[in-house]
Amino acid sequence: MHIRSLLYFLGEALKSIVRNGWMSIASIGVVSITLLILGSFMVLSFNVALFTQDIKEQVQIVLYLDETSDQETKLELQRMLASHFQLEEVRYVSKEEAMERLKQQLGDRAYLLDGYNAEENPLRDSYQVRTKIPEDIPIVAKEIADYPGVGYVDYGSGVVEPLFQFTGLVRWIGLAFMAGLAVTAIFLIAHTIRLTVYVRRKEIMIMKYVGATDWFIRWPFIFEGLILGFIGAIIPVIVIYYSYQAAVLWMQANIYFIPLIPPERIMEEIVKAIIPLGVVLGVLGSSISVRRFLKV
Amino acid sequence: MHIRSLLYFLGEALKSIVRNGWMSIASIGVVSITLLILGSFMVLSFNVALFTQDIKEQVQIVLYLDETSDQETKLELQRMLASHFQLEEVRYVSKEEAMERLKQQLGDRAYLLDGYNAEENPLRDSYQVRTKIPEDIPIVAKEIADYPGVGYVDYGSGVVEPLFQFTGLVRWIGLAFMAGLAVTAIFLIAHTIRLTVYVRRKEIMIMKYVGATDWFIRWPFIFEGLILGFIGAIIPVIVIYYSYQAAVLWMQANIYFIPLIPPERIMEEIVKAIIPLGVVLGVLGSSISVRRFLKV
Amino acid sequence: MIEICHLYKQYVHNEFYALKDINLIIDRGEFIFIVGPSGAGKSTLLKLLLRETLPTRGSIKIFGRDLTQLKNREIPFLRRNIGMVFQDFRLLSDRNVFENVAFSLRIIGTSSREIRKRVPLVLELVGLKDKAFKNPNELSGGEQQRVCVARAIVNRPSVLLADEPTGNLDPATSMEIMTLIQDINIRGTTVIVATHDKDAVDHFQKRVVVLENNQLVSDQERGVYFNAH
Amino acid sequence: MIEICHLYKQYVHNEFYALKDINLIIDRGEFIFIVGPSGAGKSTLLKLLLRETLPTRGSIKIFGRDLTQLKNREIPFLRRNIGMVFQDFRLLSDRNVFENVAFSLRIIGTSSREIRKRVPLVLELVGLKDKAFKNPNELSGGEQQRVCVARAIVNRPSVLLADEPTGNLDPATSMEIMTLIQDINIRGTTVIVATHDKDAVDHFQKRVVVLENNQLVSDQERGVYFNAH
Ligand SMILES: Nc1ncnc2c1ncn2[C@@H]1O[C@H](COP(=O)(O)OP(=O)(O)OP(=O)(O)O)[C@@H](O)[C@H]1O
Ligand SMILES: Nc1ncnc2c1ncn2[C@@H]1O[C@H](COP(=O)(O)OP(=O)(O)OP(=O)(O)O)[C@@H](O)[C@H]1O
Ligand SMILES: [Mg+2]
Ligand SMILES: [Mg+2]
Repeated sequence: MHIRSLLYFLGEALKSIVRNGWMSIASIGVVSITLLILGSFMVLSFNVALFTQDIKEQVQIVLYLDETSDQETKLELQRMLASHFQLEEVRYVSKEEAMERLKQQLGDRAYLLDGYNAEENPLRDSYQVRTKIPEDIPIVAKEIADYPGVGYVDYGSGVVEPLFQFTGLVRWIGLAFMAGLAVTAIFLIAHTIRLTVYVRRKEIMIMKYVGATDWFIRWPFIFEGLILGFIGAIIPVIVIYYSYQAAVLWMQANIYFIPLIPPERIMEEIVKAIIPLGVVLGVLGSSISVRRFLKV
Repeated sequence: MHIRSLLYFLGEALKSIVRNGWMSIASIGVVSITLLILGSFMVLSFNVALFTQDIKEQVQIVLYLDETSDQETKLELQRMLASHFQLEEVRYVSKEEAMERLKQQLGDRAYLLDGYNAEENPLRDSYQVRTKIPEDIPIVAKEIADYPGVGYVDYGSGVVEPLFQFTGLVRWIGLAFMAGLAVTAIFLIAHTIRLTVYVRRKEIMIMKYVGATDWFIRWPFIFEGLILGFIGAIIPVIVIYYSYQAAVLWMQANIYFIPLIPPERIMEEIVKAIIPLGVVLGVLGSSISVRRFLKV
Repeated sequence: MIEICHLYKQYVHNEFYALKDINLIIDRGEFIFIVGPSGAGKSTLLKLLLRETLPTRGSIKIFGRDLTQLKNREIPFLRRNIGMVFQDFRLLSDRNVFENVAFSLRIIGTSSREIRKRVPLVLELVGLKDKAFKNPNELSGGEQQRVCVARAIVNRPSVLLADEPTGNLDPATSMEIMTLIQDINIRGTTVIVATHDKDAVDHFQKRVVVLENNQLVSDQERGVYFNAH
Repeated sequence: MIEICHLYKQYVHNEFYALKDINLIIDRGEFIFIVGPSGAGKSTLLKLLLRETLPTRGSIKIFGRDLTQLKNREIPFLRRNIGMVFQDFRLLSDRNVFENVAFSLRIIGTSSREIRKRVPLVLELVGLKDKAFKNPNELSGGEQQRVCVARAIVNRPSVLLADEPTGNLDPATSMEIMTLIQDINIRGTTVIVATHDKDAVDHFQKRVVVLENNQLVSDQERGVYFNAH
């Protein structure tokens, strides 16, 4: 394309946007609103994912040592655990530490355990084991139960499985909603741009009748779609950025225990998804729509 | 309106819907899709509300009795609790029962408490108290702590407050999303119908030029909006009904511990919200849009 | 019937007047040709009579009502008494020829039976009986113009305004249409025709009003086209 | 230049032919009037030459190319060599008169400087110099028609097709526009004018092709309108 034509097409696109007044604003509005919904849902969804991840990571395996095994076996067990590729963290908890924790757990009823002391501690030494992927816990637990020197293994079976199912479900609902919203955004934006092109079908046909090539007609529409899509994508990104920042500040001040993805990191994801979606949809929407009226 | 005119207007509306082909389908599509998003979110939101309600209702106050108080005071306390208007349930837990529960709680470490028996039980008798509105717990707890014969009161303070804040937040996010979606639906539907009317602005003006009254022109558009809005609202209701039913069945089979609102009850809410919204928006959208072009 | 008094019309954004100081009285049952070069203001005059636009200054009365005083909701009832053949046709492109013509009757609540009787008659008059169920954009230019004539006369208005009703017609068909309009005039309708059709103007020997440079320059009983210049 | 051989055209949904067995050869530089009653097929013939529609049967050649064989992407280049005055004007209502005329130049990549030079010249020729920055719907019928003529001639096409170029013009302006078209013809452009303008046909004494009942019934050098019937 000549630089002269490029400027002409760009100029035509801008003129057309201005000329169409409320229709342009409405197109931008539709793009913005659909992408705003999509974006907000992405933010929500990412944070829920982080939250469920957080919960899942608190699940761990407790591996009680067989008191009767010798030092050799204990070292062997430690080596085996350390080299297990699925494990993230292996922490040794002596029975003294375990007693201490249990007392903490009982809170003001800790006096119930006052009868026990360093010599007489019926608890066992144990390892607290965390896997890299929380979902691996049930399998890994079964595996390490057969290691030498292991008394028995506890990972809250019967509770962990439904928990994982639940967090999985949450993720699926989030993904389904996001996919649904993306499809909706695509449909709505394409439809709006199609209607605005439809309004101008007569102009397009006239251009063809006086000898304009398809591309000559198409370029201004492509630029117009690009500009509308870009503006329509920028707006929700800005809105989301500021409102999410405000939300994070408020949450940190009030509900401290919920983990939140920092605005900067989440914005990267949002920008990467929303801006190209808006631009691509604007361009595709308008050029595909124009095509229908070029056949004369 | 004469029955003859009514039939004519209805006929015109139907003809127009057929004549506009893809534009009618697209309008119905936009109405359906926006209401589908809104509806799905309502379903999700209601269920989340139920779930958080469920969690909140598990929060309770444990009121330990003062061992030293006499029988008289104990009865007085029981009477006062029974007549407290904010309380939903008051359950007496003897120290024997409490010991039994604690053992259960410790699971395979219950042997630690084997030293205690019926005669020697250091635990205290208590009341488990549930309030009608879970959010009242902190206040009620403070109040009943001063009742006669009360040793001390425990309701997990420091955990309960953030929990309530969190569930409150979830509800607010849900409401905000729903309001946002409703506004979006209104905007998108009105905008789409406006565009389809805009496409026919020339026809509207011509009608005025040959002497049609505003209402003569408007009625077919109103009926058209009504029909499009109604069809566009029926579709998401049906889609939501069947997919929610399927979702409930699947959930009950797989993740049994999540409470779900039965399809019939939730559909009532959905139908009451979605159908009128579609119809009203269709009618308003088209009649307001026509107005712009009647001024000639 | 029609009284136009010191009428001025200036369109927005225009520095000149489309009509300047027009005075014209037209009696019931008259037949008037309005002639003049392109851009002289003929269509503007007809548009003012249909209350499509308002005058900038001066008064314009029709049926004894001053159009500048007319309320918005009265406009449709004015227009129903005026049949108008538009220079740019203004046919409803979303319905066929029959429905376009029938529309004038539907808005005044004519029964379907009556419509099915009268519309074919009128279409026959303009020579379009066999095109009744075509869409306007499937017609030739002249055919569209005749549909427009049919629509204007089907509800027997008391005034017929025709803006270039034969611009797209061959001389023979033109003469037929003009004769048809004359017939309608003879039955009592006041007729105002803006036209460039020299032959028709010369042939019918009616009153001729000449606009030039947006002013009324001549008004003759039994005028002819060339005299006007 | 143009060779039409046993050409038939039937529009979809129509039971009759809009053109039946047309044979016509037109040489480079000729000036032809096509006349005939409304609905005879004049516009259809011009539409076929512009490849706006395809013939049902027969062949139609222009610039040595058979239009029925033309690929879609070649159509614009055909149309750039043909200036067309449409019966229904077809002006771009979203841009002003200047841009409407300039459009014919823009699509062939003419520089802005050249456009600013040529467009006012052409607008002057058709007498619309002072309406250059008006929107088409702010113009009278005749003015719109002249814009259409201006657009058709501004890029000096080798063929000029004019469908009723004076239908909305008064006799004086008509004659000016027809003379303008003749001038263009004298400079080498082949001209085909479909018209009902008896005066022009009679005055210019050019070749006259008569369509009647959708058939070619007469083809005379130096013909006149009435002879044709
Ligand atoms: N909507 C409008 N806005 C601005 N100017 C207009 C408008 N309509 C007409 N004009 C201008 O007013 C003048 C008179 O226009 P009008 O249509 O009355 O002419 P006319 O006599 O009907 O001409 P023709 O014979 O070409 O149809 C013209 O110069 C025209 O450009
Ligand atoms: N797009 C179309 N679809 C169907 N029929 C059409 C179409 N265009 C024209 N016709 C029909 O074909 C016939 C010839 O039409 P055409 O436009 O060629 O006539 P014309 O000679 O230009 O008439 P006029 O002088 O009235 O403009 C007419 O009977 C018309 O109804
Ligand atoms: Mg006019
Ligand atoms: Mg024609």
